[in-house]
Amino acid sequence: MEITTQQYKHCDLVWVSGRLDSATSPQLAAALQAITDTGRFKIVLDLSAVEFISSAGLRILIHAQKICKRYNRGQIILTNVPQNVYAALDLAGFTTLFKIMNDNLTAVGNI
Amino acid sequence: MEITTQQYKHCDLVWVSGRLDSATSPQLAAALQAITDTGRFKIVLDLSAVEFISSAGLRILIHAQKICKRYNRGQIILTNVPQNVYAALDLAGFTTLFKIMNDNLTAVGNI
Amino acid sequence: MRSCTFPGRYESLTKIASFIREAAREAGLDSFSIYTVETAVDEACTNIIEHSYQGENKGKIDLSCKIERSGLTIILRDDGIPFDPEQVPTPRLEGPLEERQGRGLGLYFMRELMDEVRFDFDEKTGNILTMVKYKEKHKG
Amino acid sequence: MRSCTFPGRYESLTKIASFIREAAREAGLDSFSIYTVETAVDEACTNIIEHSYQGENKGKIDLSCKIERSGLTIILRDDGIPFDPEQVPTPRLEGPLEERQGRGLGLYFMRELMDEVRFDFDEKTGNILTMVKYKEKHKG
Ligand SMILES: Nc1ncnc2c1ncn2[C@@H]1O[C@H](COP(=O)(O)OP(=O)(O)O)[C@@H](O)[C@H]1O
Ligand SMILES: Nc1ncnc2c1ncn2[C@@H]1O[C@H](COP(=O)(O)OP(=O)(O)O)[C@@H](O)[C@H]1O
Repeated sequence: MEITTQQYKHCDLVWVSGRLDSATSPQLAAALQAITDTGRFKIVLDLSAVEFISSAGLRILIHAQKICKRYNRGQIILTNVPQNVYAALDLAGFTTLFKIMNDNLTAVGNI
Repeated sequence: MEITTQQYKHCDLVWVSGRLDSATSPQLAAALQAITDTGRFKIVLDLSAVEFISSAGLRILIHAQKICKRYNRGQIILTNVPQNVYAALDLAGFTTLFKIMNDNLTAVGNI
Repeated sequence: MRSCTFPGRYESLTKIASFIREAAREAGLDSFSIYTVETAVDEACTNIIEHSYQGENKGKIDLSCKIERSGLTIILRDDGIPFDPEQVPTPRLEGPLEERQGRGLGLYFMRELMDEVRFDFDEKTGNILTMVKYKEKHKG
Repeated sequence: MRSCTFPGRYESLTKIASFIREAAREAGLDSFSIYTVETAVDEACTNIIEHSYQGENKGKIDLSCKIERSGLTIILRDDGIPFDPEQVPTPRLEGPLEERQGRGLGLYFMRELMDEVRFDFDEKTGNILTMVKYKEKHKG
């Protein structure tokens, strides 16, 4: 798993690759918390390179989304969601809880 | 010349192609004014497909920049500036009057 | 029948995933079914480590696969504590964000993604979880 | 020596650009020099239409090119009003945005981009603008 974070004026773009399972999800949780801990709650999460996501990975996403959306501070937008990852989001009933966009430019421009 | 405008929440992205000379620059002026007339003053101008720019084209840019920057309302950021276009901006002493960025994502994220 | 034993820690999940994908491929499952089997097995193993053993490095996970004409049967064995799957409530899949939980999805995923899911608990054999995935044409 | 006459309107600028790029290429100018010549000629023709003819469709622009060993000589002729280039101030190239002008760059561009720029005004011949671009090795 690799995670890179790019800070923009309006938001942060997080790119994560590899497997999001019980072993690796804590790293993503830490990366997202590093952002929200600085008072930044608009996050674009690029999932293009995620090969696999388990409920442990989904748990991180929903937890971070709650943190970001509290008091209308912000949100997490998901981009470039691979089909398998989308299927997992859908199974958990999470697709209505995140804006899902096709590309980072649209997400960064609209968050 | 072709112009396309994409409206984002924070800004507008304008893509222009072809020659920016005395014949065509009025079209760009109109496209930019259509945006500023609606009270939107943050514009990312993607110059990647501009083949040629004369002082008539530069005049449009500086005029629009004045409109956008007035009262600190916004700015025009230039992206993907071809070498020849950059040379013209440089000759006119305009490179210090615009932020010039390498890609639209960075510009949209930071405008 | 192919079997493999893995240490009960999260690090094993990647190797377990490779093992199970390989078996699912050989069983002739389509690529989306392979992904669903990978997910169900990941959820099952995570639960064994987290709930049955109550932590990492407490015990082993035995994984066996039976490739059959109709599909793939997966058997997971561990020596942790038993539990009553009937007592586990189904997660809430609708409603506003604040009322949604990141917890409680694992068992639901297993049941949704596999065609059969059966738990057997026995002092002698340990806990046994059997999951079956059928090929498309053997369904229903 | 190649010549061409264009109607004095902005629409002609694209054709003028093609004509001049072709000549500059044949003269052996490098690609950046070709672009600078294209720019200088565009500025000159725009000025002829805008200032000499004071509008579109008032007269013609004669464009001639001489390809020489040392570079390219361009001659532009029009029948509009003469002007005194010495009276044109150089534009301000520094300072804050509010003090900068979009106007007044054309003549400056021509002078910066070409190696020689000369205006001749005569009742009989009309206005003649001669611009020369040398190849790198013939400079200085
Ligand atoms: N292998 C297991 N051993 C013991 N208890 C389990 C096992 N699997 C599931 N459980 C119980 O069922 C509950 C629901 O499991 P699950 O749906 O995977 O969600 P989560 O693991 O997020 O709680 C667990 O909290 C646990 O109490
Ligand atoms: N061909 C021309 N005929 C008449 N006047 C000219 C011509 N070219 C330039 N001028 C005069 O010189 C001034 C400066 O020209 P220029 O530097 O091209 O800037 P601009 O055209 O933006 O004013 C013009 O405003 C005009 O008064």
